[in-house]
Parts: sequence; C-alpha cells; structure tokens
Amino acid sequence: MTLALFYLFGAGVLAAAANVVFRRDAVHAAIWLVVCFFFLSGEYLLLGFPFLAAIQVLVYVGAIMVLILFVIMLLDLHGLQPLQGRARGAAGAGMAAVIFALAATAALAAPAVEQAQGGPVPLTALVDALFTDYLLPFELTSVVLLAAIIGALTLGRSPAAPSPVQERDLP
Amino acid sequence: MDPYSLSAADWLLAAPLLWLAAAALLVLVLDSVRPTPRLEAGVALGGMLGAALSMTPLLGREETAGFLVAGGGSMLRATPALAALAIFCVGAAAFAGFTALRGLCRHEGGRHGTAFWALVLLCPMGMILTLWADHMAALFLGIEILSLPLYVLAALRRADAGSVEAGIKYFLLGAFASGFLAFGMALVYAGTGDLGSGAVATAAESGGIGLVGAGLMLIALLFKVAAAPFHLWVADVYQGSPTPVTALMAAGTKAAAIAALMRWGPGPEMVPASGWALLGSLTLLVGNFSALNQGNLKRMLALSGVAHVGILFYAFAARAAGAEAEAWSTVTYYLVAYGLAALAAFGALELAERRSGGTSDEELLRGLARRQPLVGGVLCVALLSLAGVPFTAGFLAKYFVFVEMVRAGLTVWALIGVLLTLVSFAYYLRALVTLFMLEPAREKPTAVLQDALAAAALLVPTALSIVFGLWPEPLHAL
Amino acid sequence: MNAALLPLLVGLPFLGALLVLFAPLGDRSLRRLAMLFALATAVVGGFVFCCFEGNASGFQFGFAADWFTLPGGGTTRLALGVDGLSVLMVTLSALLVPIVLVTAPGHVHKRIREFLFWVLLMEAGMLGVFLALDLVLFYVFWELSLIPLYFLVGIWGGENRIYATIKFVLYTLVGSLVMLVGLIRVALAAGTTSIDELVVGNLPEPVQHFAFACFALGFLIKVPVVPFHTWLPDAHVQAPTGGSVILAGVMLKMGTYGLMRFGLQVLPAGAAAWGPWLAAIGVIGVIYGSLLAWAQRDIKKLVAYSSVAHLGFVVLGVFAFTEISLQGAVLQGVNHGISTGALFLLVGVLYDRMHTRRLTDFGGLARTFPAFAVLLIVSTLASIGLPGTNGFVGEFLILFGSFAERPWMTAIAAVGVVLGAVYMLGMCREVLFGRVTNPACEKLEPLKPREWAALLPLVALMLWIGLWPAPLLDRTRVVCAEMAARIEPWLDGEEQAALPREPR
Amino acid sequence: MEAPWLWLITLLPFLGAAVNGLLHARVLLARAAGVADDPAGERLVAWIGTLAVAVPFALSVLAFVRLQGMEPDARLLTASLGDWIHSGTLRVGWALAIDPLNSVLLLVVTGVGALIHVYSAGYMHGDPGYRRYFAYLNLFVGMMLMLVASDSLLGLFLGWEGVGLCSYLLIGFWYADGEKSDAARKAFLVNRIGDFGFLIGGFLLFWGDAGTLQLDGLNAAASAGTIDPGTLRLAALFLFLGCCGKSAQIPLYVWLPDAMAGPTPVSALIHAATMVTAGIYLVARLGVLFAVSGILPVIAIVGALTALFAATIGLAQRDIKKVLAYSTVSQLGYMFLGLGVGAYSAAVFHLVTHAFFKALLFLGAGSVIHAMHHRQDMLEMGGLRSRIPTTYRTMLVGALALAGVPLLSGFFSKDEILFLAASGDTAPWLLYLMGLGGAALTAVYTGRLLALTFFGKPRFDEAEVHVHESPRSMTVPLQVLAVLSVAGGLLGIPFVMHPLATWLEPVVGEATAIARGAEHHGSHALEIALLIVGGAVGIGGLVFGLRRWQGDPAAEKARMDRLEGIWRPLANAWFVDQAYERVLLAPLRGLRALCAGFDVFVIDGAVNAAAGAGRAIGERVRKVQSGATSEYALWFGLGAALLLLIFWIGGTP
Amino acid sequence: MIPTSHALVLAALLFALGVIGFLRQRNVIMLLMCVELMLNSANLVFLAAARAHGKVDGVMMPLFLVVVAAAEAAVGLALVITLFRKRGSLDIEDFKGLRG
Repeated sequence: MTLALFYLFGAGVLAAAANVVFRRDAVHAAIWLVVCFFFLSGEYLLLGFPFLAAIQVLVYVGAIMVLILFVIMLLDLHGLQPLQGRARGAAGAGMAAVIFALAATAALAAPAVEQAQGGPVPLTALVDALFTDYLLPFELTSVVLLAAIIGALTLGRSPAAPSPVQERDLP
Repeated sequence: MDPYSLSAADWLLAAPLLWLAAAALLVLVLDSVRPTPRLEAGVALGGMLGAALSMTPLLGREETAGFLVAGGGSMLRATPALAALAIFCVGAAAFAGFTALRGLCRHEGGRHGTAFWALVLLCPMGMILTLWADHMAALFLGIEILSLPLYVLAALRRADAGSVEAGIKYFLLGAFASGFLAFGMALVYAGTGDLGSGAVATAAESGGIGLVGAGLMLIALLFKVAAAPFHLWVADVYQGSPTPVTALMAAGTKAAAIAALMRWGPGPEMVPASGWALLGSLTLLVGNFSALNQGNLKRMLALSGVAHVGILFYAFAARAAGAEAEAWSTVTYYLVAYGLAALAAFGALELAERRSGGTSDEELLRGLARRQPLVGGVLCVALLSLAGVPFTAGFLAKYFVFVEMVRAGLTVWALIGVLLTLVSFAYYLRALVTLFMLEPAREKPTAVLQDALAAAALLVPTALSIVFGLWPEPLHAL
Repeated sequence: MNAALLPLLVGLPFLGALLVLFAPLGDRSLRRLAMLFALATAVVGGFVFCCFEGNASGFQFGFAADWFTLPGGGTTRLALGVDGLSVLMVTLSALLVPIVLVTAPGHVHKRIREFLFWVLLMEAGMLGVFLALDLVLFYVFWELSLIPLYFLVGIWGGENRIYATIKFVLYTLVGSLVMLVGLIRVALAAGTTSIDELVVGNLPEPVQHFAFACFALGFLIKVPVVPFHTWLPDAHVQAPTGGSVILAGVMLKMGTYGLMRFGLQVLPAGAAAWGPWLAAIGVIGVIYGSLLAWAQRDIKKLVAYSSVAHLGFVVLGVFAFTEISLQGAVLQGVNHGISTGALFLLVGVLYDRMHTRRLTDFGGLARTFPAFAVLLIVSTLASIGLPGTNGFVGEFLILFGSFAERPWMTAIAAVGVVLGAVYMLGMCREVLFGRVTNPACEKLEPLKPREWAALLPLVALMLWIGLWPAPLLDRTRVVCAEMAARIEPWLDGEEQAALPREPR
Repeated sequence: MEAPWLWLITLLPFLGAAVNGLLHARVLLARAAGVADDPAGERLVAWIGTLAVAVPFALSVLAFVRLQGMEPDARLLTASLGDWIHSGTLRVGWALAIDPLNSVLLLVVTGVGALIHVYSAGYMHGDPGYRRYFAYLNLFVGMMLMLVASDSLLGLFLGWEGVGLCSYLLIGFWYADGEKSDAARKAFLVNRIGDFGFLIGGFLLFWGDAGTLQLDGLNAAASAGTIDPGTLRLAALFLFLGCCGKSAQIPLYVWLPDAMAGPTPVSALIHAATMVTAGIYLVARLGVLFAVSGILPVIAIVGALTALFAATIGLAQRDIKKVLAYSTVSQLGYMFLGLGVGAYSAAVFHLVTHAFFKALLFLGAGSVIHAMHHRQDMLEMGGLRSRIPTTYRTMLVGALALAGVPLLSGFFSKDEILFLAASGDTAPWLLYLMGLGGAALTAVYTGRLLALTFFGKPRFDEAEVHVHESPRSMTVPLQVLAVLSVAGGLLGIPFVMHPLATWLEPVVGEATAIARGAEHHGSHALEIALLIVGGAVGIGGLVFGLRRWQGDPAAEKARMDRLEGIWRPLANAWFVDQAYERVLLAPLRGLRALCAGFDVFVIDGAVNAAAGAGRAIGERVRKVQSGATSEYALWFGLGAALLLLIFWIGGTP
Repeated sequence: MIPTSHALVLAALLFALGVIGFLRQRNVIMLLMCVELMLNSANLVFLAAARAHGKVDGVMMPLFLVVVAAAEAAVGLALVITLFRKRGSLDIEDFKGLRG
C-alpha cells in the first residue's frame, strides 16, 4: 500500500514538475508547482517524516509560492511566456539526461544504500539536534533570513524617494 | 552536549561571526532611528576590526574545531591559514565598503545607509563560514550568507541597467549552482551517511552515489570559483557590479570558494594530480584567451581572475600528488596576493571610473596615469602583481605554485602553465600601454569626486602587495 | 665595509629611483638628483672594479641575509657577490647609466620624472642581476630590469613603440618563464638556491640537461641569437637613444652572463651536451646577423643587427669552453656594450638633429659634421674589431680560443669579421662620405658638451681596452680558467664516469 | 740587446699624427667660426709631419749602426713595454725586435716616408684637408713601423690592419667623391679577406702546435718540426692568402688599381713603396716556416702569374697612375716569385729598389698630374719633356730602372730573381720565361708611358692648361730618389758585391738553405747569360714602347681599333672586376636579399603569426560570452555533464 | 517499505526536470521555480537517506534548505521587481547588455 502510494505520489510529483517545466503560462506553472509540492509532502509522509511534510506545505506552499504568485500578479505576467528554441531545449534535456542517468544508475546499483537499515527518525531527536549539534546552523538560518530581508528592503525601496543623506555627511 | 554552554573553542570561532552580526544589526537599528553615515561607518569598521582582532588567536593555534557534532566531526574548523584568509576577507569587505561609499552615495542619491553596511558586514560572515565550514550545513549556509548579500550588492546601483543585469545574472546562475550543491550534498550523504567534510573526499568508496554527489558538489564549487567552463558569469557580473563590490567578489569570494574547494573537493583518488592540472590548464587557457581582447578593464581583470584560478588548480594538482601542507601555504599566499592586487586594481578603477564617466572602457582610460598619478601608480603595481612581476606578491605566489608543481613531479605541466601564463602578460602589458603610453582621451566634463578616504584605502593593498612581495615569510609560513 | 659595498651598489639607484619619484622638485633639479645617484653608483662600481682581487677564486664582497624559507625546501637568501664573470659587467652597467642620463635632455622632453625613475630602477635591476648569488633573487632582478625598459620604450619611443615594446617584453618573457621552471628544477634538485653552492656542486645529469634547456632558452632569447632575434631590431629602432644604449650595453649581456653563470658553472653537463649546437647557433648568428645588417636601410636597425652578429661571436666563445674563448666572451660583452652603445648614441645625435634614420637621407657628413664623423669612424672601427681597439681584443680572443675546440665553426665565424667590415663601412660610406645630397645635412648643430661628455669616455674606453686590456683580462682570468676546468670532465665521455657525484 | 729607445721610432709618428689631428680640429673650429685658414699653419704641419718621420729615420740609422756593431748572429735589438694580450697560454706583449731584415725595412719606410712627406708638403698645398692628410700619413708610418718592428704575429697584425686603415682613410681622402670612398672601402674589404686568412693561419699555427705567436718562435717551431706538417702547410697557405691581400697578388690584387683614387704621394708611399710590401716582409720574416711548409712553389707560381698578368694590363691603361699601379702589382709578383724560389734576400733586394724607383715614378707622375692640373689621362698629355724638365729627367731614371735597363737598380734586383728562378727547383724554365715575359712587357709599357707623357706633341689645350714645373719641395725628393734608383743597385751587383745579401744572411740564411738546398744550383755562365738576356729585353722593350707610341694619337687610335680584340680586355683589366661582381658579389647580394626576406617573412612572420593566432583564438573565446544567461547555463550544463561522465568513467572501479 | 533507491531515482528525475526547465524557460520567475524543483529534489534525497541511515542529520538539512529556498526566493523576487522596473521585461534573452 505504502509502496503503491509512493509510486502514485511519485508520478504526481513528476507530472506536476513536468507541467512546471513545460508550461508557458507563469500562473499555471506556479499552480502546478504547488501541486508538485503537495505530492512531495505526501512522499515525505510516506517516508515517515510528517513534520517535514508539514514544513513543506507551510513554508513552500504557504510562504514561497504565495510570494511567487504575488509577484506574478504584481507584474501582471498573465499569458504565455517565451521559451528557448527546440534545439536549445533538446540540448538541455540531453545534459539533464546524462546527470539523471548517472545518478539513477548509481542509486540502483548501490547495495550499501539499500541495505542500510535505519528507519524513521523521531521528532524529539530532531528537536534535540536543533539545539545541540545544529545550534550554529540553526542560528545561521536567522542570518540568512536577515540577509534576505535587508536585500529585499534595499532593492524594493522606490528609487524616487528623497534621500535623507547628503554627500557632505559622509566620513 | 548541554545546549546552553559553549566551549572556549566554540566562542573563539563564533566571535568574528558575532562581531559582524552585531555590527550589522546595530547599523540597521541606528539607521532606522536616524541616518548618520559617519557613525554607521564607524560601527561597521568597529565590527570588522573586532572580528579581525578576534580571529588573531586562531593564527597561533594549530587547529581549532568548534561546535562539535555528536556523531564525530564539527561544524567549524579553522587552521592558521584559514584564519588568515578569514581576516583577509574581512579586510576586503572593509576596503570595498570604504571605496564604494562616495560613489554609491552619488549614484543612489545618498541612499546607501541601512542596507549597504549591513550587507557589507554579512558578506565576510558568509566568507568566514565558507572558509571554516566542516559540515555541510555550515558550508551551505555560509555560501548562501555570502551570496545573498552579494546578489543585492551587485544590483545596488539600481539606476544602472548594467548593475541590475549583473545582479540578476549572478543570482540566477548562483541559484542554479546552489541546486547542484544541494543535490550533490544529498547524494554524498545518501552514499556515506555523513555530512562532514571528510565525507566528500572518500565519497567514492561508498559507490556511485557518493561519486556522483561529489561530482555535483565539485561542479557547484567550480562555479563559485569560476573555473572554466563554469566561468562565463564572471565577466558580466564583475563588469556590471559597482566596482568596489567587484573587488570584494574577486578578493573575498574567490578566497572563500577556493578554500572551500580545497576542503570539500574530491580526493586524489577521484581527481588525480593530472586531472587538476588539466582542469587548471583549461581554465588558464580559457581565462587568458578570453581576457586577451577585452576592451574593458574590468572584464579583463575578471577573466584574468579565471586564469588565476587555473594557476591555483596547479597547486591543487601538487596537493593531489601528496603535498598537503605545502599546498595550503601556497594557496593561502596566492589567494592573498591575488586578492590584494585585485582589491587595489578594482579600487583604483573605481576612482578612475568616477572621472571617466562610469565605465572602465579602455578608450576612456587612455593616458590615465597622467591625469590621476596615484590611481595610475596603484594600477601599475596591481597589474604587475597580477602578472607576477618580481617585487610584488604576485610573483612569489606564482613561484610558490610552480615550486610545488615541480616538487610534485609535474614539471611538464609547469612548463605548459608558464607558457599559458605568458598570454596573461600580453593583456596586462596592454593595459599598462593604455594607462601609461597612450595620449589621454579627451576629458569628459565630469565633476571629480574628491575622495581622500578611498585614496587612502587604495594605498593599503598596494603597499601590502609590495610588502608581501619582499617579505613573504609571515604569510607563507602560516 | 666590504659586505656593505654591494648592497650599496644596488641600493643607491633604488633609493635614487624612489627619491626621484616622490621628490617635489622641478625637472632640472630632478635630472641633477638622478645624475647624482647615478654618479655615486658609478663611483661605487668603479671602486668595486679597482678593489676586485683578480687572482682570487670565488665571490668577493659577499653579502647574505636570509629572505624566506620554502616549506620543505631550502632557504632563499638575499645574497650578493661579485666574481670575475660579473665584475666587468657591474662596472660597465654603473658607468653607462650616467652616460645615458647625460644625453637624456637631447631626446627626452616629456615626463622627465618618470623617465629618471625608470632608468634608475632599471639600473638597480641590472646590477642586481649581475650581483645576485641566489637563484630566486637573480630571477627577481632579471624581471625587474625588464619592466623599466618596457616603459622606457613604450613611453619615450618612436611611432611604432607599442608594438615594439610589447613584442620585446613578451618575447623575453617566453624565455624567462621557461627559465623559471628550470630554475625551480635546479633549486629542488640541489636543495639550495644559493649560486655560490651551485657553481661547485654537481647536479644529477638528467636534471642538468633539462634545466640547461630551460635556462638556455631564456638566455638565448635575451642575447638574442638567431632565430629568436626579431624583437631586437624592433625594440632598438623604437627605443629612445638611452634605452637602446642600455639595451645593447647591458641587457643583452645579461643573456651571455647567464649562459656562463648558469649554463657553464651550474650546469656543466647540460652545457657540454648542448654546447656544439649552441656554438653553431652562435656562428649562424654571426653570418646571418651580418648579412641582415648589410641589408638594412635604417641606420639603427643596422646597428641592431650588428649586435646580433657580435653576440653570435660571444655565444660561440662561451660554448667553445676554452679559457681563452671564455675570457674573450666576457670581454667582448663589455666591448660590445661600449662600442655599440657609442654607435647608438651617435645615431641618436643624428636623429636629434635630422629626425630621420634612413641611410639615404644622409651623406657627406664628414664635411659638414666632422666631429661626428671622427667619433663614428672610431666607433665603427671598434665595432669591426680593428687591432688597437677594444673590439679586436675580444673578437680575437673568442676566435682564437674557439679555434682550439671548434676550428670549422670558428673559421666560418671569422668570415663574419669580413662581413662586419662590409656593412659597417658601407654605413660610414653612406652617412659620412660622398656628396651632400640632403640640404638638411648642410647646417647641423655642432656636438653639444653633454654629447661630448657621453661619447668621449666611451671612445677613451675603446682605445684603453684595445691597447691595454690587462686590467680587464686579469680580473677574469681565474674565473674563466675555472669555468673551462669545470666543464672539462663533461666533454670527454670516458672521464665522465669517473666524476664524483653527490647523491641528491 | 734591450733598446727601449726603439719605441721612439714607432711612437713619434703616432705623436705627429695626434698633434696634426688636433691642429686639424683647431682649423675646423676656426672655420666653423668663420675664420680663414692660416697659410703659415701649413708649414708648421709639414714640419711636424716630416720630423715625425725624419727623426725615426735617424733613429733607424742608429739602430742599423748598432746592429752592425754586433756579432752577425747576435744582431738583435729589442724593446718591451709589458703585456698586451694575456689569456691562458696566449701571451703577447708590446714588444719590438729589430734584426737585420727589419732594420732594412725600417730604413726604407722612414727614409722613403720622409721624402714623401717633404714632397707632400708641396703637393697638397692649399688643400683644405692639409692637416688631416699629414695626420693620416704620420699614422700610416707609425702603423707601418709597428708592422715591421713588432716581434709577434699579433703585433704585426696590429700594424697590418693599421696600415690597411690608413690606406682606407687616404684612398678616400677626398671623400666628397663617392667613387673614391668606394675605392677606399674596396681596398679595406679585399684586405680584410686577406686578414681572414692571416687570422686563420695564425690560429692554425698556434694550436697546431707551435704554442706561440712570437715570430722567431714560429720559425723555430717550424724548423724543429713541432708543428704538424699538414697543419703547417694549411697555415702557410692561409697566411699567404693574407699576403695576397696586402701585397695585391692574384686573386686579391683588384683593390690596388682602384686605390689610385688617393692623393699621388699616398700611392707612392703606401701603394708602391711600403704597405704593399708587407706581404713580402711577412714571408721573408717567417722564411723558415714557409720554407718548411712546402708551399713555396705555390708562392712562386702565384708571383710569376701576377707579374705577367698585371704587366699585360699595364700595357693598355690610359691613366698614368693606373699604369704604375699595375706595374706595382707586377713587380710585387716578382718579389713573390723570388720568395717562392727561396731567393729571400733577392726579394728583399727588389723590394728595396722597387721602393726607390716606384716611389720615384709615382712622385714623378704626381708632379706631372700637378703640372697638368689634375689630368691623369696620358692620351691628353704629350710633349711635356721640355716643359717640366726636372720631372722628366728624374722620371726617366725611374723608368729605366723599372724597365731593367742595365746598371740601374731594377736591372740587378730583377735579374737576380729571374736567375734564381731559372736555377730553382720549381719548374725553373717556366717560371723564368713567365718572369722574362713580364719583364719585356714592363719595359714596353714603361716606354709607352714615357712616350705618351713626355714625347710627341702636346695633346691638350695649352691655353687652358698652364704646364709648370713643380716647387722645389717636390722636385728635391724626386732627385734624391733618382739618385737612389741608380745607386740602389749597389746593394747587390752580381759577382761584385752583395752587401744586402750578406747583411740579411743571419736572418734568411736558414730559410734559404731549406728552400734551395745548401749549394747554389746556377752556374756563373748561366747567370751572365741571363743578365745579358735580361738587359737586352729591358732595353729592347723600352725602345719598342717609346717608338711605338710616339706617333700621332689619331694613328694610335686607329691602331687600337684594329687590335680591339686584344686591347679591350687589356684596357678593362681582363674584366676581372666584372667577373668578381658576377661570381661573388651578385650572389652574395642575392643571399643578403634572401636572408632579409627570410627574416621578415619567415622568422618574424612566425612570431607575428603566433601573436595573431593568439588574438584570433581570443576573439573566438570572447564570443562565447554572448551576454545570454541561458547560454551560460547551457555551458554550465554541458560542463557538468562532461565532468560527471569523466568522473564516472574514471571513478567507477 | 519504500526502496531507498527508488526514492533516489525519483529525486534524480525531479532534479533533471529542474535542470531541463532552467535551460528551457526564459522567464526569470519560471527559472526561479525550476531552481525550487532542484532544491526539492535534494530534500527528497536527504529524507530518503536519513531514513535509510536512520540518522537525524539527514532530516536537519531539509530544514535549512527550506529556509535558504525561502531567502533565495525573497531576494530573487526583489531582484525581479527591480529588473522589471528598470527594463520592463523578465525575458532573460533581453538582458545582454553585458557581453563580449
């Protein structure tokens, strides 16, 4: 059952992703991306990580995708977007195929990975790790977000606004 | 580990990060109260000085590992060489900040305050993390903390189409590379079950998954260091960005990325010495020939930076042949030598551009040395150092690399390398022709920006280029 | 006192260069300041020459200080010293710079400060090349002397100066970069970079062969020998007079000096193996250079190609490996500097007045410009090696010494003596003799005092060395004998086996 | 015996040259300032110049006397000033060594030299380069004395090239005439070819294994057999090539006729009396070496050929100086013939007498030219006998001596050579007949010269040319030389006296003995017979020449037209210059052009092509940076795919 | 039990699709979305591996990756807006001002 669902969700992930990749309408693509993320969170659930599945939906769908859709609307990007020519697309597909082929071959031919008997990780372990081993990265995520905020602020502010600082104020 | 207590080593490693983050926050707060450029600059400088000073103890310690991970390994690990590079990155950020200030103020109508210093302070933080990262989480976050502010800084001159274009190009390709990095890390982890830096070097032992993962990580890092054929963004981004930001990218980002590549790159059984030498030669070749016919000095310097990466790969080759310690000192020296010269060169170009009307086109810089002797002199030293002429650090840097190569038995590669280096002389010399030997271009009636601060800042990397060229011991013996 | 002498010699022009660059003085005062330092250097150079102990073996006035250490490698030192091989070139370099400076007002009218800076910096570099006793230091000075000339030609040169100067520097760099690899190979194989140890040690033979090829390429381009010579005429033609004088007088000798110091002393096995080929290249250079000089219609190009021919002799002398030919080679290096330097100065004298260098634009100057004619004839005679002038002593010793080892090559090279007369006298004929056809030749300004001041010392040197070369020969005797002895075992296949070799 | 004062002999002329040179510089400065030349200055210069040679003459006499005061086998004066060139085993000093042989030459050089200086004082009067001229002339004498007096091959070479230089300077004295400058250059270059031989010869001797460049040492080494015979032969040939250059022998004689472009006293001094005999001196000096080497037959044949060949050309020249020039070549040939048959002292004898009468003839010719206002074409002369009687009389003496009219100096010296040739080992009769033929032709062209110049009717416009006798400063040297030309024979009259031979015996005795064997071959009868034949040929030829060319020029012209086939080659010197031009110079110029093209297009072309290729590659690579982010990403992807593939292939076990 | 390798293959496919999209699309926002696909594929691998290895490390990484993705999106979209303001277009083929 789990396995069947896994394949089903997997097919959903891929189908949705393909729609993202091949669609020319930005809004449609964004919607398909949301669909893709939902399927992915389903996969996470099947793999035994409900917390991550929730995060996936919350952050990706709730935050990132809303942001993207917001910008699409803001900039009024309705209608078909341009695509690269067929040759270019084929070339890209070829390269991606090589990467995929190697990764897939490696994955299928890796008994070590298959034989590893782990199992699901409890949520408590995750929380423990976040404040012990992963204290530094955890704190750093705030810095990442800070950087993003400052960046967005800087770029987003209207260039036409009057400047509070004159050259003579500089050191 | 008790979540609320940190060891001395942890504090030591966290100190510079805290200094920088605190300064960034303080600047933000101050600016939101009332923009006071002098105070903000002082706070930023204080933060960077504090960060730099807090790292000095690391120079004396054999190796410092902090934020240990329960399963073995650590989040951050610093060696004297890495500490030195970290200090250099902080210095580069300070340099970029102080040379950029006035130009940005003019371009952006004085709106440089808040964002500018905070971004400039976050960059070296990301660089330090990238340099010291011993764990994939730290590495990935470090690279992002380094990159995100840079994407913004590149696009900072929003009135300038080039600047925005540079920002978006840098961002898109950077994000693309981040995808490779993340996927690569994931595959390595899948193969080895380990997120430490040691995992990559031995990833191949765990089978194809690790191998492909290490390969994808390598690709992402090669993009960051701008090795051929992943270098194409460099020229456009360097050219479009505000020149002091370019300086920071060239000096700081490159140093951080190269060091990361050294720690996170695949081991010798995956990429042998000849592989690195081949990659280096290719990069050197592509970089040099791309730079050869550039009519814009910034582009030329950007692509010459690619060539320098090629030479650094020769040191990687020597390392793959077994000279670990020597390779670190060689690479450290090289990165600082190159970085100093790049800082001086781009800094000088910033001042030149303010007079030539905003671009580094050769046409506009003709006879520059006569109009702006200081800028001309600094550029002369910088270009000679980049070319590797004796009495500058650039020469000894190349010398050390070739010594390591010959010592590793890669003499033929060394010969190929020096001959490829020759091409670089062609364009450095041509730049000197432009600056010194041609008659000055017709002067555009641009009001000259008097910027004593930037001029003074320029002298620092220039002087250090010569000092380290004459006295390499303190840096090279780390 | 003695240990400080050589640092002083290198340091004086260096200090002078920095002072000139930053001193807040007018052009005239700057010229004086530069002259002061150049003269002081010349005095020190002369002092070194006088105090040099001719009979002693090894380096004198040694100075050494640790510089930096390579991880896992030897210590690189700031070591200076002078021996018979370098003492003449050191003195000549120190002497030529004041001469260049004294004539400079004639042809350098712009950017005086920079000009003086580069000239003095170049002097420091050149002196350093001859004095350095450490491989890395040598290389540092070697390249340091290159850059100033790049600017001298590029800023104060003729119309096509950019092409010429880039060609010159790039061409030279091909050699010096390859040389760098050879240098590193030697340093690593020997475990030391000090030249005073290398000149007595024995490196493994394969290392020597490889390193010699690298070094030789660098030096042969610098010399230059055919077929690496095409940068020279361009550089000479475009260079300002002072640049040409230094280029011909000293820079080219850095090549021959290197061939002897590194080729013969450090890498005798390599030199022995490659020797016949290089000697043949030298001979080809003599003949080919002469024919080309003969074909030139530009007077400066003619002199430039004559340099190719002259240095062909020197290369032959070096790779004949006999004591006499080596002494001749050392001496001829000096001689070429003096006589070709004088010729370039004279060409400059003409160019300053007539702004042309085409042979056909002159004619009949013997009547309208007699002082010039006398000086040109004397320099020509020195250049073609008339007995009684310096050129003869050098050329004769080279041919004489080489004949013992390589009679056939020497005989062919001796044809160059005839050809030398052909083109040099041809030049005199067209410039000095015949009827005045160009009205511009009628009214020429007489030689100025500063031109006399530059040329007379050179003429005096030509005659002095021609008539009494003993002071020079005495100083080079020991080192040339040692060089010949050092390479001797490698020349004979059988003895080679018996040679003591240090395992490295 | 040490005699430091010998240095005065060689150095005084140099001093004179220096002083005169400085005086010339002063005049030039004065001229530049617009001051006219001081006529009194010329006298001072002439005095300085002459004294700078006359005093050495006196000292040479002193040296001669000193030598005479010594034992015949110990006749040697030396003077040394220390090392000149010392390197390795080569050690050459500044040293003079005077023995009987070069004492004779010292006397000739300084004596004839002094006379010519006196003559020049008048001849060059009013020339703007008067001081320069004397400076050069003094310099020449100094160099010649170095050549003669030096004790080593290298010192000799110094003088050897030094006189070449002075010859160059003096031939091109009137440099404003480009042709004269070309002639000067030709002289220098042809001599340089010889000098090349000289150098190689010296090298071969030193390394093969004489181990010295001292002249006596070389002779000793040769006779002791230290030198490998093959090497010795080769070395001697090369040295002889040098002699051919300096002494104008086949094949290198071509410069001498052109050298007549110089002032006539120069032709007398340098190109007749002294410099051109340097080759003879060298062979005589290294007599033993040449004798041992076994190349004497070569020398003899070259000499005889030259003697005959040059005489034929002399027969058809119109320029009075050219006649004398070819005559000089021819007479030098006799000297080499003498040397070649081992008749060293005879050759030196002829050298001395030739110096007298040929200097006399040249100076006389100079006087004629002076009188004719610098016309040299004999067909435009005629009838000068009565107008310039002193010149005529003295020249007549010289001509008779040259033609070999009995009892004059040339008769004895030439016939001694012919006799010794006839009694030698090498093709005696062939050499003799060649020599005799040459002698006959000599007499004929001498007669022709006299006839065309002095006899018959004037063939010039007397209104235009005011023929006048030369001043006393010019005629007195003529008279002195005339006396010497007559009296010179006293140095060696067969059966009567051989003072010169006796004097030279200690020096050339050994060489003569090696070359000719101990005993003299020729009988007295033969000698007498040959004397008579020689005298008869001389007189007969002279008379023939005088009569033949005394008629009117129109008839002469017609006759010449009839003999066009013979005459044209003769008048054009057998087209040798043209042949050299085609065979040697033209190919050389072609090679030059070839090299020049090769240099520009191949060598430099390759360099520039490399640079161009680099730039082209740069342009291609630059184009990759199209500015399109998508293309950058594509390259990224391509690189990634390739790198992973390589990684996979290389990394999978 | 889900085979880890199958999860990896799925992730690889997702990654490849992301790459294809990045190389095929021209709108900047679309490119951004394709990068999100690539990052998500990494998350999937991390989680599958974490389960296979039974380690908590693999679960931590997606947390950070999600944050980074959010930050990147924020900065990227800010850039997009700036770009659109300046150039009036989001087609990357329109931005070739810097070249050569």
